[in-house]
Order: sequence, then structure tokens, then C-alpha cells
Amino acid sequence: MTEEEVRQLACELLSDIAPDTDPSALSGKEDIREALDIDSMDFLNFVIALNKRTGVAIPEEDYPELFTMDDIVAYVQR
Amino acid sequence: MRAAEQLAQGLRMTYREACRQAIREALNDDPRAFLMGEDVGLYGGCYAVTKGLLEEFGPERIRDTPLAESAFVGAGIGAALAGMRPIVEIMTCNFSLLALDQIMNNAATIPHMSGGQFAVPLVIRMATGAGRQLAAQHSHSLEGWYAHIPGLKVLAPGTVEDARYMLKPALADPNPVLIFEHIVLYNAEDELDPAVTSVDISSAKVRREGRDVTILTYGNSLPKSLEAAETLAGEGIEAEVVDLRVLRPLDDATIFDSVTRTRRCVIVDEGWKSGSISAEIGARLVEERFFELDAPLRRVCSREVPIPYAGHLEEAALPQLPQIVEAARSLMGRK
Amino acid sequence: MSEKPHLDRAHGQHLFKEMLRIRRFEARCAELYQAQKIRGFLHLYDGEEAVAVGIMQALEERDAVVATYRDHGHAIARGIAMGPLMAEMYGMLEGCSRGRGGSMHFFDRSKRFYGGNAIVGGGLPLAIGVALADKDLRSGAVTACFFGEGAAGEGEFHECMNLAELWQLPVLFVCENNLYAMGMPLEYAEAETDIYRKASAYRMPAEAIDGMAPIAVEAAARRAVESIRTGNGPYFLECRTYRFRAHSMFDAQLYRTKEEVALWKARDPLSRMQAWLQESHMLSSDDLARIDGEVEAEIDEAVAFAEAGTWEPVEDLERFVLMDEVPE
Amino acid sequence: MPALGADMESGTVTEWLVEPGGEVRKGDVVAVVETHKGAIEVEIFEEGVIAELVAKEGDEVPVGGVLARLAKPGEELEMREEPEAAEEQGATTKPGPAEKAPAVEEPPKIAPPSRPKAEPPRPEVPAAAARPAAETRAKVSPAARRRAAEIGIDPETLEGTGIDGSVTLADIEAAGHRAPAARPKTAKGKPDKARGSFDPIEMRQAIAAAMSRSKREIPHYYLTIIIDMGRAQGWLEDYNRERPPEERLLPAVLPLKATALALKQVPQLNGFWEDGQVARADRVNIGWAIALRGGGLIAPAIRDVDTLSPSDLMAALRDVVARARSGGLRSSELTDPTFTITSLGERGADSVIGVIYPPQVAILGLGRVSERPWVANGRVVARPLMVASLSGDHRASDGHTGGLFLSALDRLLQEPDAL
Repeated sequence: MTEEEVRQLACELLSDIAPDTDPSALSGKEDIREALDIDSMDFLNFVIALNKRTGVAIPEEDYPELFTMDDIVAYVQR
Repeated sequence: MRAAEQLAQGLRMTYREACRQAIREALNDDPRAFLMGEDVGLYGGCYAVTKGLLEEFGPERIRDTPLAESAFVGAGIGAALAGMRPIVEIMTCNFSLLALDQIMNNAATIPHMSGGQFAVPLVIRMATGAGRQLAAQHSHSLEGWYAHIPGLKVLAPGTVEDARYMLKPALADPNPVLIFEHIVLYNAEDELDPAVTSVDISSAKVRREGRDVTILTYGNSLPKSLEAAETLAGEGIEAEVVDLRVLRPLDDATIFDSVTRTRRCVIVDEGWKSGSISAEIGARLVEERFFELDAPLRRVCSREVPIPYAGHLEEAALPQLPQIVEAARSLMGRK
Repeated sequence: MSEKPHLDRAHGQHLFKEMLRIRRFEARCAELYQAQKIRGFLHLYDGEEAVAVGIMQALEERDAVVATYRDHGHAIARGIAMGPLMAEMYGMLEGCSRGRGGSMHFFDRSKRFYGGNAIVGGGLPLAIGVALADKDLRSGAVTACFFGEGAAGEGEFHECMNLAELWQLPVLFVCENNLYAMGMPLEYAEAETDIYRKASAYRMPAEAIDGMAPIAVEAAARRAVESIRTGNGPYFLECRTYRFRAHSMFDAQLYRTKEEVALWKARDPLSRMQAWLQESHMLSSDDLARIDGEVEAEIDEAVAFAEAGTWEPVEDLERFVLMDEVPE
Repeated sequence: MPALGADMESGTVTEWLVEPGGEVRKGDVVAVVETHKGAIEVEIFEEGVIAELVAKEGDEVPVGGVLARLAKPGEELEMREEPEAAEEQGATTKPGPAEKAPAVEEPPKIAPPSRPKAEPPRPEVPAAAARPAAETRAKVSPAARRRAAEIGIDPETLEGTGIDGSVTLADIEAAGHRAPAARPKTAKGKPDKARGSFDPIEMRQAIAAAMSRSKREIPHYYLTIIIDMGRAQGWLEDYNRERPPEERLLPAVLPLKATALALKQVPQLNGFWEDGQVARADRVNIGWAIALRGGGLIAPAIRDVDTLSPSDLMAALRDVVARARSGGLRSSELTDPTFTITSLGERGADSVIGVIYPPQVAILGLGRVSERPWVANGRVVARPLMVASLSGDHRASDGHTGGLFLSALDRLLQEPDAL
């Protein structure tokens, strides 16, 4: 997946979780949990969806590596 | 001041004496006034109201009539039509039924039916009510019936003061005015307020103020209701006692005002419930002040029987203190 | 005032004309009733005119009249103008009772006319009351109280006979005995069919007279009024008369025969008076035509007055239920 | 219209999930109602056949108002519809909204097609039997009813102190003081929000009302304990490590379960304050406070928490959170909680001291778990710690009871295997 594809996918998934937000407006370095006001349940749902759509296994201890858009792109592309 | 001194100064008197003084005053004030009725002269009045007046005013002005209610009540109407100011006494309101035709078909209709050409400035006094074991033909309360009739005014003095001062404005009124004097009240004694020299015959009067429940009443049920209010006060229930005094035309404003404040209402009426003045008042409250009511209306009326002779039965037939207290108490949601 | 009528040409014609006015007025009423201009009950006086006309001759302006529901004749004979009477029949504001009384309840304060009373016997107590006031007020007035023989069955009749005599009241009781209380024949209703004898029992002067003869009625009335004014208390006249028409407009008259009606019609006060006047040369055919024309014109005018009348505004419906003052 | 909370006055029917003639069973969802807390699914608690949908879609109905009339099983229907219309529905069994309700299994069985069209249904029982509404109408004085309308209180939900238990003006005024959330009658029209959304202003007012009432009426006491979450976290990491994300547990599951078990040990805190005394609940339904994006808070019940395994509890939690956010909560889920937990999560504050949601008698506030110095065996160590704070209704319990609960909670969280 290209960086752009990952970014688009992440935005789509986050939009599903937080429909009233605009994840595409996020900068690469913002903490998505704070910017979109998503809690642990939302985050878990995001992880579940990301895992399903990308096939990337995301162990729990890696959750802190998914807090910004740049991190997400890097993690998925790894 | 001791009662004896008050009596001596003319401040303290019975309801009976108040009625007598009122007649005396009326006859002194207006040469067109005269009293007629059964046994008002020589006998001194069935309830001794007119005792001594014959000697004072003579037989033309204290006119004994034969037992002919229709004729002498009708004669009173005719005399009023022709310029006199008659006071007609009917011994008890039960007997007034013999004159009902004259009261209803002539006194109440002629002013209207003549297109305002004639007035009937007449006062008819009659004794009403029970409580003296006089049995069914001398104990009924028919004032509510008369209050049904447009063209009449119906008064029910419940205090010595009203008995003393209602006659004058009644006689001055251009309309036929019926005054119902309660037989039990004749012996009631009270001290007159020297500052009061007249009363109106258009308004009800709040005899005791209270915030919790309004007791609407008149006549001999007034003292009972005031006593009930006293009892209720001991329980923390502040009852407002309104003396209707004028049963026709009803003083809606005072009634509505009180019930709007207390939002609860007990009507105490010695008449029977069915088709009564209490029914009328209740209907008006529901028509005009429905949304002010915070509880159902309660009525304490006579039992629907001809008033019996036996003392205990008569007592049971009439509105009494415990029922008034209980009715008011129940509206407060208390058992 | 003499108790004997002074029967000159003018007075004779006057009596005749008064009766004719009543007769023709009512004939027009019956016509207007069928045209639905007049509604309610309509009790016609046809045949009894001599009573009202005769009695009224004896009354003065100060005197009072209490009438029955069959009161057209009394009102006309008392001198109330036909216009307000017809307007009253029409229910108009311009009527003598503002249209509130109708046929049975004519009132006129200015004529001391205390109403047609539609309760049989209901006027008697009223009349003795008026008389009582007049007595107390020393006005010298007499109250003429009309009622039918049916009233003699009411308790009020007896109460009032008694009271009037007992108190020596200046009242002239005029019993219009037309033999039927609605449909109830006198002999079926009264144990004593001589009504005046009931009054006699109360010790007042009482007599029966020919109610179909205006001169006889007038003569008796003058006698009676004279007696009353001199302070002799009430006086009772039983005027024997007959109504030619039904009790009211809707009456099949099952209670009497056509023969009986015909018999009484032969004694019609109007035709008899006319014949007598003509025989006595007190009424020429010119006079008759003039009187006839005058009466017709008066009635036409009354009808026109009524037709031009107005309805009392409904907003005034409750006026005079309670009076603001006693009219002076 | 069910009362879904002390602060609810009315609801707007946004969708009927049943039709006249439709059979319903206890627990079926029959309608969706829009409230200031969002769309709520209304359950039915009785069996029978829908006789009439009294409230139409879009109608705002006060709490206590009639939404639909139900005919009991075996009771002949007294249909308000035209007979023809009813037959049409019965005969065609077209897939209507009723089918969406999962528990409605059968097409309507009323008005068999064999019945001649023109013939109206013949009642076999007296018609009065099918009309219970009039008898169940609460006694409310006219003055009370008017005042209630003025200040926006449903008088039929109140317990009356007047004659025959009638609701009086004084009752309304008292209720008005308890629930000042009474909405001023504005010119605001019907809610035009899609299902699932909510009116933040209304929700704010509702929270304000409930919390004001709580703070005014409930004498709170507060207890705090610091719990070492090391073992629980360790257990959770082990559990989640071998599982795909969809099977993983959130950290919240363990304190949730532990709380339920602690409540079983200290049942005085599990229930309601009613009529001047504690009514203990026999089930442990824990209200889980869920912050809604855009503001607002809702605490639907997770039922029988004490009986659920961690994975079942996770599923239940996921379900209720999802539905809270999408507006799919059931009416009973708002009224069922017997105890509430408020947790500000990993990004929240160190501790939260909650305000009790009336008529419950306690609330547990969980701060975030963070590594802090901890003394164990006389040595200072870094441990993941969590501050647990109990707010208790002092009318219902004392600090001693609360203390017992917190120590039970602590003890349970030290043995995560047993949860």
C-alpha cells in the first residue's frame, strides 16, 4: 500500500468510528485520539478494522505506535 | 364590656331582636312601608319577631292576614306595583309554596314581561330551616329553590348583623327580595359592631380567612362551618369560611376568588343536594374555575329525606360539624 | 258621577264604536295569526265586548285595571292605542310590553293597566294589592279586576274575596262568565253556578247582569264604582256572556254545540246595539259607514305600525329581569 | 410513553416497528422514540396483539401517554382501523416495518382472510374489557395538570398526596423543584435529527436536572482507594497477546467484572433509594457511563455483569457502547442500572469522584491507570496504579459499607484469573 492509500484507508476507518469528524484534516503528527476524541473502545474498533482491511497483525503492545497518522502509515508499511 | 352592659347599650342582641329592629327602622324610615303576614300583629309573630310592633305602628302597618298565602303575598306584589313598600312575612318557607304562583308568576315576571314598565319593590321574609324538631312541614330549606328564579333576589342572613341590616337595602331595592331567616338562629346572640350601620345585599362575605380549603355556606350552617374551621385549625388546616349571604344573584367573584386561592372547596348547604344551590355553585366552579381546582368538590347537605321529627333523626338528617370537618380534611388528602 | 249612563246619541255611538273596534281588531288578529304574523296563543274576545266596554265607561284615569289573558278587549276599551297593541302581537319592541308579553300580557303603565295575567285567578291577589295600596295612599282609585268564571274554582279566588271584603278594599271584581273554562262547562265545574253568590257569601255586594248588553254593564259598573268610591269596600259583578269563537285558535270546540253558539250569536252585543241605535235613530247609515271607515283605518294604521316595528335587540334580553329603579 | 429516566418528560415517536394486528411478546422492540438522550428503542413488557397505534410517527408524547393499545392474548381485538384496512394488512402480510423487529416472528394473525369484507369484527367479549385506558388514568387535579403542563412535568409519573392518592398542585410544585429541567416551551418544532443523533442542548439540560437533583437530595460521602493494577494488566496482556484484535479485551472489563462481584459481597450499594429506604436490587446491572462525542453522557445498563465471563462482558460492553453512540439503546437499558461506573479512561484524570444518578445509591469512579511509585515489602517500586473512588448515598449506607466494597474490589482485582 502506498502512503496515500494507507492514509485514505485510515481516514475512512476513523470516519466510520467518529462520523462527525474530518480525519483528512488531521496533520500527520496529531494524536488522533485527542484530535478526534476517540476512547479506548473506539481505538480498539479502529485496530480491529485496520487489521481486517490490511491484514497487518497489531499486537496490543504496538498500540502506542498508532497514535498519529504518520505512525499509522509507517506501521502499516513496515 | 359585660354582656348585660352591651344589652343595655343596644349593642348585644339576638337575631330575633335584630330582625325586629330592622322592621322598626324600615317602618319609621318610609311611610310606604308596612308589614303583613299571618300572626304578625296580635300574636306577635310565630317566632316572636314582630312582638310589640302592632302597638307601636297600628293595624294598618302591622297587618294581620288570614291564612291565605297566595292572596296576601299577591296583595303585597300588587301593593308594591302600586307604589307601596310592603314587607310580607310568610310564617315558614314551607307555606310559601301556597304563594309560589304569585312569587314566581307575578313578582318575578312582571318587570320583565311588562318591558320594564313596572317594578315590584317587595320584601318577603320567611323562616327557613330545621333544628327545632318541627317535622317535615315546618323544617325545610327552600331558599335554593327560590334562587333558581330570575327576577328575584334571595338573601340568607347568617349573623345577627346581617339580620339587623339586610332589610333596609332589601326594601330599597326595586326588585322582589326574599329573606330567609333561619329558625335556629333567632335565639343566636351577638354583639353588634357600632361602626357597622349597613350591609350590602350583593356580596358574599369571608367570615374567616384561610389558605387551605374554602367552606362555602350560609344561614345556620355558617356557625357550624366556623366551628369546623376552628377544629380544622387545630389540625393545621386553615379553612376559609365564606358566608354566601346572597343566594341570588350569587356573588361569583368572592366565591371564585376564595376557591382560586385555596383550590379546594366544601359547600355546606342545609338544602338537599339534588338540584340545589350547592349543585349550582359546584357547577359554576367547574365551569369557570376548573383549572384552579386541586381536589374534587365536596358537599355537605341535608340527607334526602323529609326532615323527621325525632331529635336524633333530625340531627342525622342535617349537615353537622363532624361531616364538615371530615369533608375538609379529606380534601387535604388526610384520613 | 251618576250611576246612570247618559245615553245620548254620541254615547250610544261611542259604545257601539268601542265594541266594533274590539271586534274588528280581533278579526284582523285572527287573519294575521293565520298568516303567521302573530304567534303563540291567541284568545279572542268575540262576543264579550260589552263587558269590557261597559265596565270601562265607569272608570277614571286614576283607576287601575287587572286583566286576564283574553285581554285585547280590556286594553282597547281602556284606551291603549291599537298600534302598540298590534305591535305587541307582532312581538315588536314598539309593542306595549316591548314584545315580551304578546297577546296574553298587555301592560301599560300610563293607563294603570297591570297586565293580562295568564294564570287563571292569578290577577286577583295582584288586584287586591293594588287596591290596598290605593287605599293606604288614599288615592280614591278603584281597581277593576277581570277574571273568568273558571277562576272561581281556584283557591286564590276565595282568599281574595275574603281579604278584599275583610280589608274593605276598593276593588271591582268583574267575573266574565262565558260558561266555559276552556272546554269545561260551568255546571260540570261548580257546585254553585251562580258565581256572584260565592262573592255574596263573603258579604260583599254582588249581582249578576247581562254581559251581552253594554248599557246594562255600564249601568251596573257605575253603580258598583260609586259604591266602592264611597268606601263600601269591594263590589262583585258577574257578567253573563259568551264567546263566539273557540277558546284559542286551535280548538275544535267539542264541548259545545253549534246550536248553542247560534243561540248566543242571536244576542250578539254588536248587532243588537246597532239595531237598537238604528231603531232609536241614533245611528244613521252615514254614521255607520263613517264609524266603519274610522275603525278600519285605525286597524290598518295599527298593522302598519306593527309591520314597521323593530325587534328588541337580543343584547337587551336580560334587561328588566332585575330593575335598577322603581319607575316613577 | 415509558419514563426512561427521572429527567425525561416526553418522547417523539420516530418509527413504529410493529403494525396494528402484529403480535408482540415481552421484550420485543416495538418503536423507536426520540428523546433528549437520543433515539431509544421502546420495549414492550406484555404479550398480545397491537390493537391500535395511538401515537403516530412524529407525535411527541408525554411520559405516561399512550403509545399504542394492546389486546391481551385471546382477547378479541377492538380495532380502530376500518375493517377493510385491517384485513388487507392481515391478508397480504406484506413485509412491513414489523418484520424489522427481530422478536416479531409471526405475521399478524387477526382478521382471517375468510371473513367477509363488509362484516366488522364481532367482539366476543364485552368491548369494555379491551379498553383499560380510562381506568388506569392517574388522578391528577385540574390545577395540578395545568401547572404540570406549564412547567413541563408529566403529572402521571408522580405519586400523589391528595385525596385518593391524587396528584395535587403541591406535588407538582415539589416535583418542579426536584426537576428544574423543565423545558421552557419554545417555538421549537419537531426534532429533525436523524435517528441516532441527539440534541446536545436537551441532553445538557437533562444531565443538569439529574445531577442537580442528586446534589440537592443525596448526601454524598466519598471514599478513595489506590489499587495496584499490575496483576490485572499482566493478565490482560497475556489474554490479548494470543488473540486477534476483535477478540481482545479492553482494560475496563476487569474492573467492571470485579465491581459486580464486589457488589455481590456488599449488596447495600446495589439498588435504589425509594420511599425513604433502600430497595436492594437482586440483579447486578451496571450502568457504564459513556461519553458521547460532541458532549453528553449516557449510562446504559450492562445486565447481570456478575454472571458474565470477561469475553462475554467485552461483547456486551462493545454492543452497548456501539448502540449508545448510534442511538439504538433500548428503553429498559436506561432504567435498569442498579449501580454506575464512570471511568475517564486512559487519557483521563487520575481520579474521578462521581455524582450519584438517582435513585441509585452509589457510583464508582475509576481514574486512569498510570505508573507511579508504590511501596511493596518496604521498597519503593513503580507500579501501574488506579485510584478508585466511591460516592455513596449516606441515607442508604455509611462509609464503613463503602470501605468494605472498595477493599473487596481491590482484592478481586488482585486475582484476575478468578474474574
